[in-house]
Amino acid sequence: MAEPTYLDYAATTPVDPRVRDRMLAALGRDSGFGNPAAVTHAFGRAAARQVEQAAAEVAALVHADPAYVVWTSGATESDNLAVIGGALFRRQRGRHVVTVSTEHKAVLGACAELERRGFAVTYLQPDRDGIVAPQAVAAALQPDTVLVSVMHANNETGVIQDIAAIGAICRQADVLFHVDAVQSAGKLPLDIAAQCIDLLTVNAHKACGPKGIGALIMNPVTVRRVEPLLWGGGQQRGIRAGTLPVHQIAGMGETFRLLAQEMATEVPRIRQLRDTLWDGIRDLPGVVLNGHPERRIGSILTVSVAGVEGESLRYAVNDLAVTSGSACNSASGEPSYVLRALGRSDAMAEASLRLSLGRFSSAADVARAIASLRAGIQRLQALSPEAPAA
Amino acid sequence: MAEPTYLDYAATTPVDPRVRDRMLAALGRDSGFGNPAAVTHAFGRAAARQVEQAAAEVAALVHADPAYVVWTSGATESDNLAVIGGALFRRQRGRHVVTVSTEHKAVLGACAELERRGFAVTYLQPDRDGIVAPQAVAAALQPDTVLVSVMHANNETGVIQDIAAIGAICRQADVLFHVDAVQSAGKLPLDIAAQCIDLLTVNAHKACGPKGIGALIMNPVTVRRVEPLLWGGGQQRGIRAGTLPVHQIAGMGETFRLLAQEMATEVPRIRQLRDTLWDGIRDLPGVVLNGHPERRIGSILTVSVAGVEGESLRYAVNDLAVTSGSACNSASGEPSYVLRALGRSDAMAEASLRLSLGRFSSAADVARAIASLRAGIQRLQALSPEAPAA
Amino acid sequence: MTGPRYNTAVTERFSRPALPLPTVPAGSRLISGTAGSERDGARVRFFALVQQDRLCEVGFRAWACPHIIAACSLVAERLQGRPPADLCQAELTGGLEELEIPVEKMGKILILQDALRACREDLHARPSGRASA
Amino acid sequence: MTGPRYNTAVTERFSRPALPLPTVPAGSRLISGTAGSERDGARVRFFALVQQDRLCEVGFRAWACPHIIAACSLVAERLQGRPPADLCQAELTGGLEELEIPVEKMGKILILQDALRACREDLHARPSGRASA
Ligand SMILES: Cc1ncc(COP(=O)(O)O)c(C=O)c1O
Ligand SMILES: Cc1ncc(COP(=O)(O)O)c(C=O)c1O
Repeated sequence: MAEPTYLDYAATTPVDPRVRDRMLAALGRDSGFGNPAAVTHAFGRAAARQVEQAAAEVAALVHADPAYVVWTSGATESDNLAVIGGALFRRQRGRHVVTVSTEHKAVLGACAELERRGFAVTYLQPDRDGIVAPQAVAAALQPDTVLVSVMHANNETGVIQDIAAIGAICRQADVLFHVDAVQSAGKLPLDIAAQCIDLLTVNAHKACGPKGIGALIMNPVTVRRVEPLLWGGGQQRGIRAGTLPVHQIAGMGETFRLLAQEMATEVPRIRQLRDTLWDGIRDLPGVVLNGHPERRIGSILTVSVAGVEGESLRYAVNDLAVTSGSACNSASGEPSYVLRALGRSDAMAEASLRLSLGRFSSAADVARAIASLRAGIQRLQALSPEAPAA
Repeated sequence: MAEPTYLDYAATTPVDPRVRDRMLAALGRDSGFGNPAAVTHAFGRAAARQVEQAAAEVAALVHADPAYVVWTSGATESDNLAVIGGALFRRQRGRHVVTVSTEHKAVLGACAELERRGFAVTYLQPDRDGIVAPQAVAAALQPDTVLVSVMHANNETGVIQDIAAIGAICRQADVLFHVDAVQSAGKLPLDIAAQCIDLLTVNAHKACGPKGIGALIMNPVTVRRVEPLLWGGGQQRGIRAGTLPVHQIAGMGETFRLLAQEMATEVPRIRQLRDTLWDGIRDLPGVVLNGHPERRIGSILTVSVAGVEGESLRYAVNDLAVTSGSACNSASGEPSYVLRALGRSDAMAEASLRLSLGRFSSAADVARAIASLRAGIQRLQALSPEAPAA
Repeated sequence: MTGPRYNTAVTERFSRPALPLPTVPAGSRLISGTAGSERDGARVRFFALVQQDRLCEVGFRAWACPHIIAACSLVAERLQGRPPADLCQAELTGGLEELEIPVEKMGKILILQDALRACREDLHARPSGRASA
Repeated sequence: MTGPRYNTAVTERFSRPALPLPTVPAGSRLISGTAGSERDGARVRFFALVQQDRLCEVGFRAWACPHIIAACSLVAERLQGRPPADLCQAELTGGLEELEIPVEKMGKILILQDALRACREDLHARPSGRASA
């Protein structure tokens, strides 16, 4: 079989060659390989400079202060550090946290850990389009609320929350506001000051950068510290111990530099491809879109197909590399809790495909995808016991 | 100034070109870049296979079961996961932990966190050579002890603890035994079954692999789970969430494969270089060795110099890239707590140099180091107010 | 860590398009039987043209995973030319080893059996005429 | 994140080898004064050959960081040829801007002043003869 067409950019992405080259510079035997903590010699200082440059590049995309970029092993760690570390840091003020039932498991898992540690958590339900009304957040705030965590764009549906409005509500109430912007970084405008974001989660591997590197970006006007999750050698002002992985950090810097540089052209190009894809299949009976019809990022298209069983649907289009639900869920084999929260039945959640595009997606990819989806869905629908022909 | 001679392998190492090449295979746009959790398509499965291969290679070096290699972001995380996660997992049995005052800050920091969470910690003091008697560990065990954490080889002095003896004592008492083997992996024999190790910390970047990747290896006969530190998408049986960084893992696999392959020749070669280095400076008055004269790994030589001020000592030999104390401490600027625990004065701890060698160290490096150390130390000693000439 | 894989027998049968409903010549009958539901994880319908007490042109419809679809296809093929009484023979739905159906899915084979039984009942319930869904 | 850096003035002075003790000709005196300790973070000793009420051949010994060593060197050089009374002039240990000593180390300059004062006292304490440590 030929290599499948890759339409799983929301799960992970190939590393851009320019990112790879910058990583290589920090991997060799020349001076770039040092330990940034070893400030007493040139190797360490050269490494520290690479880290500083990357912090500036990452901070620039979201209009943050490079000194408040905390490097982590990825968005899972950033989410945990923000939610657990942020809430614990303010535990003297209260023990209540607000989030949404369609957040990423990293946020939900961190919230569950907070519950085990004596916090109360309110899980807001989005509407059928996946949207959380800012007023719903306002209504959930209590005098002892210390943190609100709402993602920018959902990883399964691409649905966009009104971060700025929620941020303003949190700022007003002096509650820490954490935003998981993994899926939106480089795809939607982000400005931590203007959007009243206190803690921002980003990573590299959803944007053609390396896996295993992310950051928690703090807004120093409101929060300069969270309770650490990892203790050790005092790196990163004690907030996150561990030797800094310079090549990974350099790669993330380049990733964000490229995002900033190419956003204006790439975002509409990819949206156009995504819309072509949708136009190519939307007429098929039983095919429905998941999430708000407009308020979605331009790289994700998630559909459910009525009358078709999920496993067969996936297999019928296995010339496409896509995810049913989120990749993080495919290990569990359970129907997506995100689509369930949008009111889809188990069967419709199972018979869903997330088609996600990115930098190396082409019109040819989209054409192949349309052909495969049409053929597969039509064949399976003809096989349905409910098929009109039978 | 020419590039300094790199003698800081115990802080971090250049990545071996063979490791880099294996990482590159997982970074490109061909099939290696997938998300190993995306098992529904070929990209994900190819990535999962790379991870499996690396687990086998890492496990092989320490005679462990590849299924119980938990990937982490490095040894700091592994140490935290072992100490905090291991102790919390057994908290029903008791809340006492035993460790040693000369452990790495990642272990000591994790122990301090346990103390804040209601545990009691016994910090054993090593003798002046840096050795902890196994009987001292036995004596410290209490009925409610749940975990003992003792490192294999110390990162500042290279001093080797009798892991097998301590392991036997812990096994006998049914207490979890965690070993930080960051500095010894590939340098000393490790066998988790024979040495009665339950939890083993390793990483890649101290052994010519990439920074930002490590593992906590479990002995499934005694422990199949620890309490997670990071929550999320259920990866790694829920013990450690987060997308697996395939290129990093592949790099660590290759790193450990090379360690196993080259240990028999590399360890004696490096020890020989280290001994030549010591022979080249030991006759200088005031130069003393830190740590046990024999029970040290062959790659580290830590000396203190009487009558010479630390900052000037470092500057006098700044054509050598070395660490005073551990790199992790150099951010703090405080004299090494490890050398203090061995009975050195603040001034002697400050006037210490850790010279550490590795795969790309050569006889020429050692010759340069001897010349620089002799010249620098002699000049500064002549400048001493106590100098005999004055 | 590896998702559902299918052997070539499954792959090949899964890929076949649905057999169209046969036209019913004089002296023949189209019978059918359905079982299962989405909640059961599979819904299956068999149909067959009965001619001179033989099952000819046996077909199926299924909302099911590839393994169960392949099993339907195999069973339909085996029934071809057999007497309708065989619709209730367990051996039909036994002997599916060639499909390597994972154990956790074997329970769904009961749905196939139920659909076949319903087919048989259809023959007895209505002595002639077009099958009901 | 960047460790102690030294400018070229410091680097150059730090690298000079220790000046040997001068031989003492008839009619001359060698005076010296020491101050500070390891606990203070610096220990400094100045010495000078006094000839015809002039300081000639001023030298020092120091257990100290490169900045303080460079400061000793600069001060010793400035004292060359001056009257011994100048040993206690504050301007000597002022005007060290060219060395760019970090503020947190400026306290150690007091140790230099103490050593110079001790030197002066050595001159008055023992009207003639060899200096004491
Ligand atoms: C919205 C969101 N948050 C967090 C994560 C976790 O990111 P990482 O894979 O870097 O741990 C992901 C991806 O899996 C995601 O899509
Ligand atoms: C003994 C020991 N343990 C743990 C660590 C921490 O390792 P990492 O840099 O992978 O977090 C180090 C190195 O800094 C070490 O030498």
